[in-house]
Amino acid sequence: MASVFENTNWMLAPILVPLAAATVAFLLMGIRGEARRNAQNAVGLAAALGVALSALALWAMVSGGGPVRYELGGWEAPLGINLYADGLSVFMLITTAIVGGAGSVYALGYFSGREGEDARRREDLQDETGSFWPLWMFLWASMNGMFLAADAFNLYITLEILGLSAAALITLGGTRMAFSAGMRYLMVSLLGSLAYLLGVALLYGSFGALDLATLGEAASPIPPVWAALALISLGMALKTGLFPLHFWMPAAYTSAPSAASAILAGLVGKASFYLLLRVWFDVFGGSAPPEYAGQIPGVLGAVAIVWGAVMAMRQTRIKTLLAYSSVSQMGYLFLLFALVSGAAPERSFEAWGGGVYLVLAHACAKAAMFMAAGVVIYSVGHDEIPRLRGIFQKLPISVATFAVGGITMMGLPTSGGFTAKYLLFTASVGTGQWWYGLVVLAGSILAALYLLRFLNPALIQVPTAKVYRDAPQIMSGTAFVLAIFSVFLGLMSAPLFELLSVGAPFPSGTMGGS
Amino acid sequence: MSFAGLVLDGLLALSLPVLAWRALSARDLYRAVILFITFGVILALAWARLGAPDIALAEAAIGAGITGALLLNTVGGLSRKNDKDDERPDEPTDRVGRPWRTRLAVTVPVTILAGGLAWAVLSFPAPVVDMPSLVGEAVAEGEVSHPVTAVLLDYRSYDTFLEIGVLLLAALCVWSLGLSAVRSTAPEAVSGSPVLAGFVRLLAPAMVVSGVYLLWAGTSQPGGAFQAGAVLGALGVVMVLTGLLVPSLGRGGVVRAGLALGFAVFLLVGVVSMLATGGFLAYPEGFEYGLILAIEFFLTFSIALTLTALFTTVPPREKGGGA
Amino acid sequence: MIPALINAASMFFVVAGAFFFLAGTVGLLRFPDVYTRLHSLTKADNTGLGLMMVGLAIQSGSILVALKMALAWLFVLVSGATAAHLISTTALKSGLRIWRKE
Amino acid sequence: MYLLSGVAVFAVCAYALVVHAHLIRKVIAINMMGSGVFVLLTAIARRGDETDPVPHAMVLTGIVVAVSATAFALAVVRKLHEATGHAYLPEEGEDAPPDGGGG
Repeated sequence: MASVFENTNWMLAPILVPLAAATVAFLLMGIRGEARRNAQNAVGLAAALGVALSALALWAMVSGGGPVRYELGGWEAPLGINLYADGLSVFMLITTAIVGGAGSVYALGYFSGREGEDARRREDLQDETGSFWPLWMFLWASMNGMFLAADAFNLYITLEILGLSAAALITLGGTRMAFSAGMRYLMVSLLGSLAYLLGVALLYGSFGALDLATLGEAASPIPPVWAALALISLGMALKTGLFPLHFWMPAAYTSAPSAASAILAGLVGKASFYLLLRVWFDVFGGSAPPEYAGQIPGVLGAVAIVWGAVMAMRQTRIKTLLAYSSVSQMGYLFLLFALVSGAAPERSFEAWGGGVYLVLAHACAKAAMFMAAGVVIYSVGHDEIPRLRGIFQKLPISVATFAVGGITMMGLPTSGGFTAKYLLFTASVGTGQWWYGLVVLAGSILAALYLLRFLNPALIQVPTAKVYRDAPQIMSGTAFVLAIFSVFLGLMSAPLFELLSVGAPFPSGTMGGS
Repeated sequence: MSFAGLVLDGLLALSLPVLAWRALSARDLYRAVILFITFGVILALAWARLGAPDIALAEAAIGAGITGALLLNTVGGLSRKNDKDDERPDEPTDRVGRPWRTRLAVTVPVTILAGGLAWAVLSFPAPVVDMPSLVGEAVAEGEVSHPVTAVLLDYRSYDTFLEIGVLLLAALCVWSLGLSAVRSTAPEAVSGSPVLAGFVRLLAPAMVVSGVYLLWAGTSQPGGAFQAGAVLGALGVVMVLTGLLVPSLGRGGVVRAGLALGFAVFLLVGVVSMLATGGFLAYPEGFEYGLILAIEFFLTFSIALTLTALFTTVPPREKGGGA
Repeated sequence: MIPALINAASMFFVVAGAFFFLAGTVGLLRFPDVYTRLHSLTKADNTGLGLMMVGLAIQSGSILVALKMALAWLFVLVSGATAAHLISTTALKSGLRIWRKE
Repeated sequence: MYLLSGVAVFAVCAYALVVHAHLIRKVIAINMMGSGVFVLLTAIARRGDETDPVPHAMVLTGIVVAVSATAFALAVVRKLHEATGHAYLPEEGEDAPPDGGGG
């Protein structure tokens, strides 16, 4: 058994399996009706299973033998393209496997229910549901491809696949707002990728290579490298939605079909964040970013935490509330740039690990909450908070999903959010930057306040909201399981941090197994 | 020669940003698109000067040709709906003239950006990796003698594989918006003209011949699947415009399979080579040339079909978007 | 002797071609309406192109290259004629008046 | 020389991308911004004694990616135009900072 997992060809599976599934699902779009849906569902689930399996195989491989490199086409870097997997890559693969797997299961119920709903819209919905699977498979392949890529230009192509498929998933919403949100996201995404590509061109002009490891060795603090780092950071901050570049986010997450919203809010922004981590710490870790550079994303992140939370409090729809909550939570991720550039190297792994752990925790919790919001919209027909008083009586599981997911947003103990925010807090105190610690705490309190804005009316005794049809059990069930998972993530941190320490840019010290 | 060359290069290099500026500040959308196409043609010239005939070919056919046609088609589609109210296609005039504060707020960062970039590109160090000689050595040992084709389909074939994925994805994205009958927005005089039809009948075989030639020659000189696919795709677009080709680009299984064919073949070759040699897209010894040519053949077909399909598939106009 | 002759001939043709191009461009800029502009663009420029190609073909010294150039010129002629026809037809249909001396 | 030309095209189009509201102009601007990067890459390929084919391959790939993105963007523009009657994005007050795309 062990020898099967030692085959490095496993590295291609998380990319090729969804790509093959996308092709098959695309061909299946030609069939109409029930047969098409069943066949596409089967293909999608098989792919989800394949991705999960290969992520596990890579986990075993990486924790057994350290980081793995794969030469595509048999050509050595820098001439050829390499794939590279270390703890961080596999961690991200596991994140997409969990959230993407749950999203796929949720989509089964979501689309099967919607196709039956309205004869008038049936034709449109056929296109919508038929396109969902191939688009989602392309998106999944592109994220996995990013996590495994070791080549700067290859990353550009995966970024473009990511942007196109995500934009198309938003426009699947089919409303006026979905078209403008999709268009805005497409523009943002193209601009972000172009900034990235220009950065890559500058790096190629300086060093004549595209392989990330080669670039990392060659990098030195010269003007083109600074410009490249600035462009790449700007492009990725735009795609991740860092304040004040988050303007596309609320409309995009709100107007996509709920199955897609969960995936977009849970995963897509994290992919560009991953790229930022790679570039800052692995490629230029030794050379380029001066100490104070990390303060720029750090401060913007801190502003985002507060501003996003305040905006979330002012929303009257569940999905927009969740979207602004994402603006706030993404802000936490950017704190780590300020915290690792501090003078205390033993704190760096804490800060870095805390930020990365929040990626997984937030992905699970936020995806679960968007799924629950999808159940509410499905059952009630809208998600306007004032008209959802007492909805707990009708949809207890979904409201519970909300409350449980909220535990991670607030960072209460045993949740993954607690582990992550605790690490960020100790790192900020440990590096003498206590003000970041204050923002971490303030963000948690604000999160409690904006979540109560929905939970408070939802829990009152006298129901006023009317449910006009029942959502498939599988939808609310998947959301609830995912939310519960996020709450117990804090208890599972030991093996995950051990994984993260493989090939990490900072010494893990005692953190490796704590 | 070298002085004249320098003047020519200088003029080309200068005219590119000027044309870009003119295109983007043109009052009229049609004029903007025409200037965009001009920009593409000048760009193709610049690339020919920079010793990049492969790119010049692709730019002329795809960048200026097909992108230009797509833009014109869209502008035509937008203006036709509005011709009752306004001659110009849907220009939000009230928002083109922004207040000077906004302009300043944009100008300052862009100036900093431009200055920083200029400084950066002028201070490139000597490269650490000598990529040209790395490629040169590999090409000398391999069976494909044109370096660009060798890079695209051998050393960096994984990129090309994903790129064909992008094309397939684009078709999928456009289709996901909903479909309508194939319709050209070209004026009646164009679509119904017997002179044009005769011209295209004359043109078609010549373009097919040059497409096949580009494909076949690509292994040893400039050309290859992209250029061939672009030429054939452009032919497809012209034929659709003139009404000579009315592909039933509905949900037809054949077209669908054709679009996916290039990507699927590429994937299949990759997986089979993985089983045979243990590496994805690592072509087995001796099969290199044959496999690359086979992949290129299918890629050409799918690229041409996709480009035509991207042009002909227009979202439905009659029914609302379901808002 | 012969190379000098070839050079002189090719120079003559290229310069003559350039003259027609210049004339065509002046016409494009100075003529009053679409129809007359088309006239200068297609006739003068195609003649100029043809002359230039003759000059370059002499210079190239290869029958194959000369044939390719001739083919390219033929295509330009045919497409120029088609485009001019389309533009003028469209202009006529959309009601653009033909310019007359007042 | 072409290095600077590419940079200039990129900067000019970045400016236009932000200032113009009409989506077709934005699409054109993004396309030409891409061309600016491609010019830069080709100029980089030309620096040594030999021409470097790797940037050429990158640009070819980039051109195909650009036309794919353009086709989809234009299709969304038409869809948006059909749904709203105009082809520009609604301004969302504070949600649309004027220099949102300053680079």
